Amino acid sequence: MNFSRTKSALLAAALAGGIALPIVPVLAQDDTIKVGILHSLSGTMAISETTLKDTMLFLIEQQNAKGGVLGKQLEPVVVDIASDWPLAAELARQLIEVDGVDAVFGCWTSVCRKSVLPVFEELNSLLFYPVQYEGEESQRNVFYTGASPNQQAIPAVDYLMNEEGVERWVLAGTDYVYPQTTNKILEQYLLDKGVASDDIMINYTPFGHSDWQTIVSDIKTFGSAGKKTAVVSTINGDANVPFYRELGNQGVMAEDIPVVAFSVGEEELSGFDTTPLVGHLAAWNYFMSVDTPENEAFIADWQSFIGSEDRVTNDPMEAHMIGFNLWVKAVEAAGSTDADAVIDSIVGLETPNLTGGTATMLPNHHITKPVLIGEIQDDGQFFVVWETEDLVPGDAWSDFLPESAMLEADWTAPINCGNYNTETQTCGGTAQ
Amino acid sequence: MLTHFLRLALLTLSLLLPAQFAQAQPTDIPARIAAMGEANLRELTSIVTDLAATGDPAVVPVLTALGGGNLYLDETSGRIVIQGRSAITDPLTGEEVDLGAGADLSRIRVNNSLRRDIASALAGMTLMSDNPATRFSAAQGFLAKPDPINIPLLDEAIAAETDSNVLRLMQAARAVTILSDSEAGIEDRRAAVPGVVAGAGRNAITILTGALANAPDELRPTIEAALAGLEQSRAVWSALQNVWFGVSLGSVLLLAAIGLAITFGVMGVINMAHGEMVMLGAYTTFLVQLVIRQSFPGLLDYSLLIALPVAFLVTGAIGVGIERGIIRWLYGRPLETLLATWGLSLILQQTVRSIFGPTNQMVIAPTWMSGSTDFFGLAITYNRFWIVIFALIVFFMLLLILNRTPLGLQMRAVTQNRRMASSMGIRTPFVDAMTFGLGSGIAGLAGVALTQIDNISPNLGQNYIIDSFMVVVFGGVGNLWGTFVGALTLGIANKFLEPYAGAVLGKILILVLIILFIQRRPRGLFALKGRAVEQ
Amino acid sequence: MSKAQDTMLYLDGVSVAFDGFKAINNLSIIVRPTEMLAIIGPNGAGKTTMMDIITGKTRPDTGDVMFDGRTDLTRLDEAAIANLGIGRKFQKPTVFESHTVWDNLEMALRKPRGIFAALFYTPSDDDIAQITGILETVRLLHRKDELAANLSHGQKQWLEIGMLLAQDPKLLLVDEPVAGMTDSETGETAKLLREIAQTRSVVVVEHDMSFVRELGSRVICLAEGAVLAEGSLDQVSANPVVIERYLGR
Amino acid sequence: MLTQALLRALDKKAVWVIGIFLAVAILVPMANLLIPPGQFGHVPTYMVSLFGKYLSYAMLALALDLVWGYCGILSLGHGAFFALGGYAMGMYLMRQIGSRGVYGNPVLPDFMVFLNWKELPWYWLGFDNFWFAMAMVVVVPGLLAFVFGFFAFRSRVTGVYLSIMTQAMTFALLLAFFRNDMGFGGNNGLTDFKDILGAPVQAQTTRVALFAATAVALALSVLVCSMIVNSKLGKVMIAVRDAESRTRFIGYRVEYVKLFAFTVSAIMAGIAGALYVPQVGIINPGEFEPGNSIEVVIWAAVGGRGTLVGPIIGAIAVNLGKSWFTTAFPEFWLFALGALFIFVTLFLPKGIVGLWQQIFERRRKTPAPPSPSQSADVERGKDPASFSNPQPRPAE
Repeated sequence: MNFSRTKSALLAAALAGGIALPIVPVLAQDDTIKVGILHSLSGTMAISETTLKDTMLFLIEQQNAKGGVLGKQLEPVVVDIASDWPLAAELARQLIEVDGVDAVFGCWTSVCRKSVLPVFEELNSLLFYPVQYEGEESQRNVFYTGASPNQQAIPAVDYLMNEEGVERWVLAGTDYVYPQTTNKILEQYLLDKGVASDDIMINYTPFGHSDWQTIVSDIKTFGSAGKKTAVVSTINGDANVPFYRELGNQGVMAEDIPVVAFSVGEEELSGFDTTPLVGHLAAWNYFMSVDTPENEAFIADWQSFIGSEDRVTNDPMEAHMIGFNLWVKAVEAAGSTDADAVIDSIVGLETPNLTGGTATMLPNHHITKPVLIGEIQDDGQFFVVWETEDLVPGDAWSDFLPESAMLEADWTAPINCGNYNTETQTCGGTAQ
Repeated sequence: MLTHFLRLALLTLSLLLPAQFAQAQPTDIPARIAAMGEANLRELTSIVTDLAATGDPAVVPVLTALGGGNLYLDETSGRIVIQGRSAITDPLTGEEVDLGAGADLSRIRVNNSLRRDIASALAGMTLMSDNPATRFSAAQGFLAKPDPINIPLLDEAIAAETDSNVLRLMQAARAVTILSDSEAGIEDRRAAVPGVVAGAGRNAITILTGALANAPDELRPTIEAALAGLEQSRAVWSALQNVWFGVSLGSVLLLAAIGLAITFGVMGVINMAHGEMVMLGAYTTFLVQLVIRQSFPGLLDYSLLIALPVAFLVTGAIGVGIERGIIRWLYGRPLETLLATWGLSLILQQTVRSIFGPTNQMVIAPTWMSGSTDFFGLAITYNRFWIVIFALIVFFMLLLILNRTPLGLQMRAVTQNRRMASSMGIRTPFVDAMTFGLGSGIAGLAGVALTQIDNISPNLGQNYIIDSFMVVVFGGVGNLWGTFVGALTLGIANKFLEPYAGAVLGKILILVLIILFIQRRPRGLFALKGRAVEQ
Repeated sequence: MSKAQDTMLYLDGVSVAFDGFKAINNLSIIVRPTEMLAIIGPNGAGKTTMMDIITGKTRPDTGDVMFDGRTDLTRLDEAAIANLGIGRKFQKPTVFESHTVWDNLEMALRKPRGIFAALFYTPSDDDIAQITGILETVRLLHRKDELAANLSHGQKQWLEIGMLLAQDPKLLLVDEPVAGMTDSETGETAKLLREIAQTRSVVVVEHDMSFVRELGSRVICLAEGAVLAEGSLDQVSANPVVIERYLGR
Repeated sequence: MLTQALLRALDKKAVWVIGIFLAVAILVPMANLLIPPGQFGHVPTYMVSLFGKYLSYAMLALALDLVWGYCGILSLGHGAFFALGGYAMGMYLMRQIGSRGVYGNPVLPDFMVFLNWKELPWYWLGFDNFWFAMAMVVVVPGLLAFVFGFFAFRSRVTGVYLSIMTQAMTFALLLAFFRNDMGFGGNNGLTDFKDILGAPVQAQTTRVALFAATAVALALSVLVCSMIVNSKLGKVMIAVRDAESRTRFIGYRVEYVKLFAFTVSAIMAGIAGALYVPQVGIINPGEFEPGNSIEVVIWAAVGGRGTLVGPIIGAIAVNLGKSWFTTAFPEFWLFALGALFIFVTLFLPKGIVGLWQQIFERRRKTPAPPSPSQSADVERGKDPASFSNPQPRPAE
């Protein structure tokens, strides 16, 4: 026993040492530009993120076909963060330090972004984050190509108010930071619009909540107060299928109580039969059904790349496309992949989006987007029933939260600050 | 005949907005329909109002098709056609049309508000239809958009109505109309209130509260009284509703757990891959339906029934494979079966993920499982209803197998005293394999049912594994009745906690309660007694 | 209570039933200090269950179980009863197989059983002497550093008896001590038990009649959870009912 | 008394393991700080924190092995103790951010600010003090384990039942910490730490220091464990594992023995968690995932349960593999992990260490730890002492 202890102890040391040596960081070779892809390919988030990994591979392949960047080919480095956020931080560090990537495209959840954020800050690299999120953040090394609340939630609520004449609101969401913040913003916004506070019902459910009977019947009861009622849903991916099923089965028709969702896109709808859902709404900055030549081409190329006619496209994919193109432009402009150079050159650059407009990188590292409201069709697609006349600039700090109303983000000289207080004219927060 | 004209006249009046369409002539119906092709939503709305205004029954099919999203424009020929189940027909004549090759159909899309207009427009025209279902929906249309002008129309319809359900709804519609008509006499309006309460069902409260808002003071007490009554009965029913929710949640838990009650409860294998068996069952259903949808669309409604045996066999076979391949080496090491099966579950998940992709798959709900029925104020959704029934069937079948069949006898023999059983000439390895196969097969059946309420994704199983274990442990390992009672208890408790504590806290409370309960009764609700358990 | 006076073990009207089956049925037994009592009886007579009741593993439904004239055993759990000074040897030898013979005894040795007492325990010379002594008595000194798992069946029996001695109990309950022993070993065991009975009370459950005879103690024959006959072995084995129900013709 | 116990712990060759980790605690930092990058032998900071993480995992696995390998309690909830320790540390680090948060609120963490919390909830008070926080790192997991264990062991919840209950415990905590209203940052957890004891968390020196601290802590836990398992109490623990009720019959209070082991182990897990958080820079409810706790069991099983070095080897090996696979074959690493679990349980019941013994010590007659099937007999209720036990036992 004892002897074995010694031996195995030595073994342990040998093991540790032996493995430690070979893993010495290799500096990026000069012949390729490495691009990190940081998405969950397993675990709970794989359902949404795997497609984004493929999208990046697709975009990189296209770019290489066009001759790469700065005359060099792009080399994707894929890692699986397995829906495990500390692992995400570890892998981000590994991508930058060991694999020497010049930019990383990745993350879906806020927690993923939050966990890798310090790494990018410390190692001064670039992260392009493609998903709509709660805002309240602007970081020098991160580019937010998804929608911030003012590019999705607010316009959607406006639509319901004006077009559908909604007076009574159910804010239903999964209990995590994006719905919490979005609902806080919406609640404030509605109150400002003169909605009585007892005409607002807020409800949170756990991740992957599958038994919606009680909540749906509560919604029906809430909706039976004689006022036009609508549900604003920030329910996260997996929980949506059972939610909509229950809606359909309990006979909540879009004509009576429309549901507008911020996290339900073509990808999620491909999961089930949408016939009972026809007429329910979603707010995005892109729909697969948008009828523009750019979009047509994008879909065609994507489907041929992935080798399936029935694979859909969705908003985060467009966000990745925009982010990628902006990065390429910025690198070309800066003539180098150096993070600081790119950060300086990328602000103000423009690239066409897939809905016929142009996406501009703003000083707060968010982009301009159109806002589209679509109604679910029985073929799992959306029919655009409303869209903003012009592009909406992404706002990092919501004007409807007391603490962040006076905050601005501007990463250009002279301010160069992610949380610039417009009242005290100082960088760094409100409570000074 | 006269009444018919009268009705048309009234209708035309009723739908005269905006006024410039007053002179709508039947003749330009085709033109208007043709115009739909290129119309945007606003134009479309006016065209619909317009067509409705003609009051010509001929436009009914067009509007119906438009509302149902079956109205198409053939880009090449510029014709508007109706895409029926079997054939493409002309919207007006209803004859089949052959667009020939090169036809390029694009749907004419509508939005919610337009759908509402169409519904109300159609209501007027289909109130006299021969099909009770159509009349029913028509009456609903009136219920939704009460308008005094329609009262004579309603009266006539009521006089002619034979179907009691439809009649009740029509009377409700009439009552609502009177109630909401400010010109009508107070007495009539007061008299109308009971009609609303009687006929409008769950909507009554909505309607009355609406009416209350702009009711004259002398009317208020009546309405308020009626409302109070409704609220009261609703309180009672909501309790019952909770019980029903609880039962249906419980039956889902039961389905998920009952397979485990075999593999874990009876065999003592801590089967962490149980959830994946459920998941595989769901995917089998998906595949079965895929085949059916492509090859025998006629059977689509029965695809679930067909999937049941298939899923049972597939997962059962996999179960036998697992038992032969892994479990049998681990008998007597229950805690190690946990580790092995956990690894197995990872592999199964990843396998499914790499075959079908990580995204959800679609299983269409058969018509007999979609929608809900109003069982005295209890909203009972069909899918839940059938799942409850199904859970009960599975449970009692299982009881039967275990208690009435030779296999069941042998299973109990082996689990109670392996050595004795084998010395009595029972082929224990065979029985083990069969038992595990049975457990897995039942998990597969659960998977089939779950396709109707949950995602079909590689993670499906994980959402149920912990709950399943809780149910089995709470009910008492090795006792099917324990699992049964346990599942229903947890389901109902959960549903009664949810309204007060909220979904998340409710679940937490349940878990804590289980933990405490196990302290009191370390062997669960129905603990096995005697020495048999010790082997 | 008075009846319990100056008895080592006192069972009165004890009954226990498992799911209706009466394993012990109104059983009354008395064991006096430094007395040896042999209990015989057919399988299922309730011998082992009786021991379970005494050692606190099974709670009787009715009846008194008094130890040393004053302590009510039905209120205590196994550990407490063991610490009172009741040692039990099991039907099938139960030693800690992954421990050495020595460690088995060291654990059994009568010492404070508390957590920290055990954590900081270091054997004193006195303890070592005591253990060595016991090892000699049970003839295992030469194998003291081997895993108990590697002992023969008979040796395990003796090791367990040794553990009993180490516990230094007032009352020993010995269940089939000579099962699977050679005749000579059996003889040794009988001798050993008789020695022990000089200073302590011993209750032996055994089927082996020759062994019981060697013990030469008072004998009780149990059947269906009740006393069938009592007295010297000859008296008991002469009892027609016993012959009928147990010994057979 | 204590000294004797210490000596007993040390004279067993555990001293080697301890020595190695103390050496690592000194050498690796030197290799990182003194040897310039690029030169042979330089250990990049990245590797340092990576291995720091592994060592804290190793400590967790060791803690689990103390209860599982030695006392036969298969806890599937040790991730919870780890996470609680981590949260205690995380709360301290959050308070250290002070007014450097995005809103510059001197007291409230950012997530509270934008969720419109007005003042700090009471259970956050005091965490600005390092020593208080460290006390909580020990107290919170310890207390939870003590209370949970006290009831569970007293009412003799054993085997599978206990394992499932521990799962329920960690699952309930998972759901609880996901709730934003709990005030622990919900799904996002606690992150964006600035500095610890005044030193910036990201700085190379801090990372190296944290690594050293973890290595030392691990060495100490090995010392403590070896002290316990080599004492008479350790022998009693093994006795409990192999023949629980027999141990009762020689007068030991099994429930207290278990409770002691469980609590000590939970405290170790908590400390491991506290060391883990500053090195990975985030703590979120994901750590409570029942799956994580099961993985810890796997580490111990892979390395070899019932030994002190086994779980350490297992934890490091499995996590190295994980890091490597997730980069090398992202699609397939789950297959590998799953296959590993099955392989180990089927073919390496005694883990790597057991294999080691089989290979190198077949000839030497060294007492080997009991084969699982032996102890399994006990799990199966064949523990002879319980033959006539009318109390129903789980149908294991």
